[in-house]
Amino acid sequence: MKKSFLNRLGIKPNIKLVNEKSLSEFDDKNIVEAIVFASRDPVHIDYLITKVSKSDKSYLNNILSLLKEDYKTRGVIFEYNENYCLFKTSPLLKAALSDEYQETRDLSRAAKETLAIIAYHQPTTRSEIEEIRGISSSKGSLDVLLDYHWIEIAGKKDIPGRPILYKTTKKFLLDFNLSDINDLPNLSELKREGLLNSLEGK
Amino acid sequence: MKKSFLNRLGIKPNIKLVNEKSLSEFDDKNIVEAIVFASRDPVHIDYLITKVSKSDKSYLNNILSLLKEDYKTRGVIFEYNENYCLFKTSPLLKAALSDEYQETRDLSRAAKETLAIIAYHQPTTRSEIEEIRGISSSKGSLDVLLDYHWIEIAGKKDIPGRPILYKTTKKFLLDFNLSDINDLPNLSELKREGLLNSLEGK
Amino acid sequence: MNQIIHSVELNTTSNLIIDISGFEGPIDLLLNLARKQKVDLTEISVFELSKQYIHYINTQVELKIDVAADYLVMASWLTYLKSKLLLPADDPDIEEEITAEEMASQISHRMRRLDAMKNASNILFSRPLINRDTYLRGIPEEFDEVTKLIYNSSLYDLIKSYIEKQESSIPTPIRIFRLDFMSIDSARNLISKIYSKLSSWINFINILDSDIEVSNKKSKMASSFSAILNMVNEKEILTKQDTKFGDIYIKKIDKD
Repeated sequence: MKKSFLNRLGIKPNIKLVNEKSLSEFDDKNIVEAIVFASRDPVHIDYLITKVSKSDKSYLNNILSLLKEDYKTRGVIFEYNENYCLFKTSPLLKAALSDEYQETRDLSRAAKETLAIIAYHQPTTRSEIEEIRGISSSKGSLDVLLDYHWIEIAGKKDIPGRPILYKTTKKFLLDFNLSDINDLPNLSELKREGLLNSLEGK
Repeated sequence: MKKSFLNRLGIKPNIKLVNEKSLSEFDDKNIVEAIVFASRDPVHIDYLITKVSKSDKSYLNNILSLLKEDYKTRGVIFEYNENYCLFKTSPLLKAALSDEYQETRDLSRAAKETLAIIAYHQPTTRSEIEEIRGISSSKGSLDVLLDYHWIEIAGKKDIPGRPILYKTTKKFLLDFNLSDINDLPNLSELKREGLLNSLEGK
Repeated sequence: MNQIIHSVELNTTSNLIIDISGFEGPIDLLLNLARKQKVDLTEISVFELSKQYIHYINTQVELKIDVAADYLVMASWLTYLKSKLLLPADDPDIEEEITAEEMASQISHRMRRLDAMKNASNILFSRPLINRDTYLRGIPEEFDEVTKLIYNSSLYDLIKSYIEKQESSIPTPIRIFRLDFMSIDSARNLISKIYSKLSSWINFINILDSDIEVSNKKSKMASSFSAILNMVNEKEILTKQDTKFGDIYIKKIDKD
């Protein structure tokens, strides 16, 4: 196998002894690489010593450090200590390797109403939203909308109890294709467009 | 089963994959390397495209060929076809690794021939196999091949007696390094010579 | 003849060998015989081959009966073929099922087909095989998975839900207001707080201002007055009123 490698690499076998040594090291490095790759567990150094051409710890250590160097800037890194060695994916790629999934959902009715009320009445407080919705629990919806960065806290209202004020965000404008909050159509405009007919007569 | 695992195999779970795109070709190569290296099963090209900075097949192919080149003379090699890519140990190191990892026992000649007959004639029945082999007992070989997950049952043939049909598996393609069943050696030549037709009807 | 047979490489390692001679069925045997005759199977002499086959079967005295059937069927079929090939062309008046040439080409086709599959099998198994010649990653790794929720409500949905809310005549929610009155207990607490200041006569009206939580003055006055009467009864407080409907003064009773 060594001969065929030589030929394929175009190296003339008749060179110095140093190259002869580096050739076997090259083979041993490949063997160590393959064994560590295919092994179902981290591979013990003692085992690798039995697999290389010289049963010598410092010889093996040299191979291990060469391998570590080879994989230094790759997507996979080679690690070893006094006992074991293994391959693992580079920690630098952790974020890039994780998979992101997108799940599309409809906003709940409560959240939709809450968001609409904030959009039209901003800045507004939770109790004002509850008064319009006629329901005394809007906390869940507010949390969802805050999480999603469609609304944000806009200070506190200057009345006794100083309740939190909410307003819509830039992300809200962006996601709903509005250049400005004043672009939000009002009721009469919508009716003029012939929209919301299903609501007539209510 | 994890969604990302399915995706890597090229199976799309019913949730959208929206991976953040990476920065450059260098990063992309590292990312592809890490993903394929981390996986025991071949990784589907469609999944890798979601991970690189350009959703472009020829861009990815370029990365794949760079990786193949990088690993050309190493102990571990990189292989890819139109659908999948994977890392595996270099077949040149067979001797150094076989004593520790060999799982594939030597099959009988009968089993090997039976596998070839199924591969080239699939889906096919036991009696068709026996007809080609000219011998009336192939049961043992089928059991061995089913155990190896190289063949599987592919329903029943729509003729009297409804005999079981056999075909080769994905594992067969993987283990024999075939990109798909049309990649079988000499397939078109054998077809042209009429050697893949059953004698029935002659 | 025997020389030919003995030169055939025998396979005794496989457990699926049917015959002691190492052939896997009649066509396998024919193939082996044919290889001694000619390299190209398309140019094989079926007649010569049949002769050899029948001769070989006749020499196999130890042929096991359970495995013999396939070989014997082939032998009789080849005997029939041989005799047909020997005889001159049949009387065209007699309708033959199959001609000798067709039979010969059929057996040659079957041999070629098995030969092709044997070759294919050799080629397949000479490829680098996973877990025999080459190995896959031993320790696969898993990556993180993040699921991002996307809410896909449109502006129209939003406005519609708002207007539905505005238009529909939802009854205003019932609000329970805090009742604006002072209980006798709280009036008494109030007086107890200022009790130490009552060492001289103080106008009853003045103590009412010390509570700001309740704005209902009538309630305050009534409850405080009742509390004072209780305290008078308990000999804690003295009261006096100089004229009818005049101011009421209160003072604590010194207990020593």
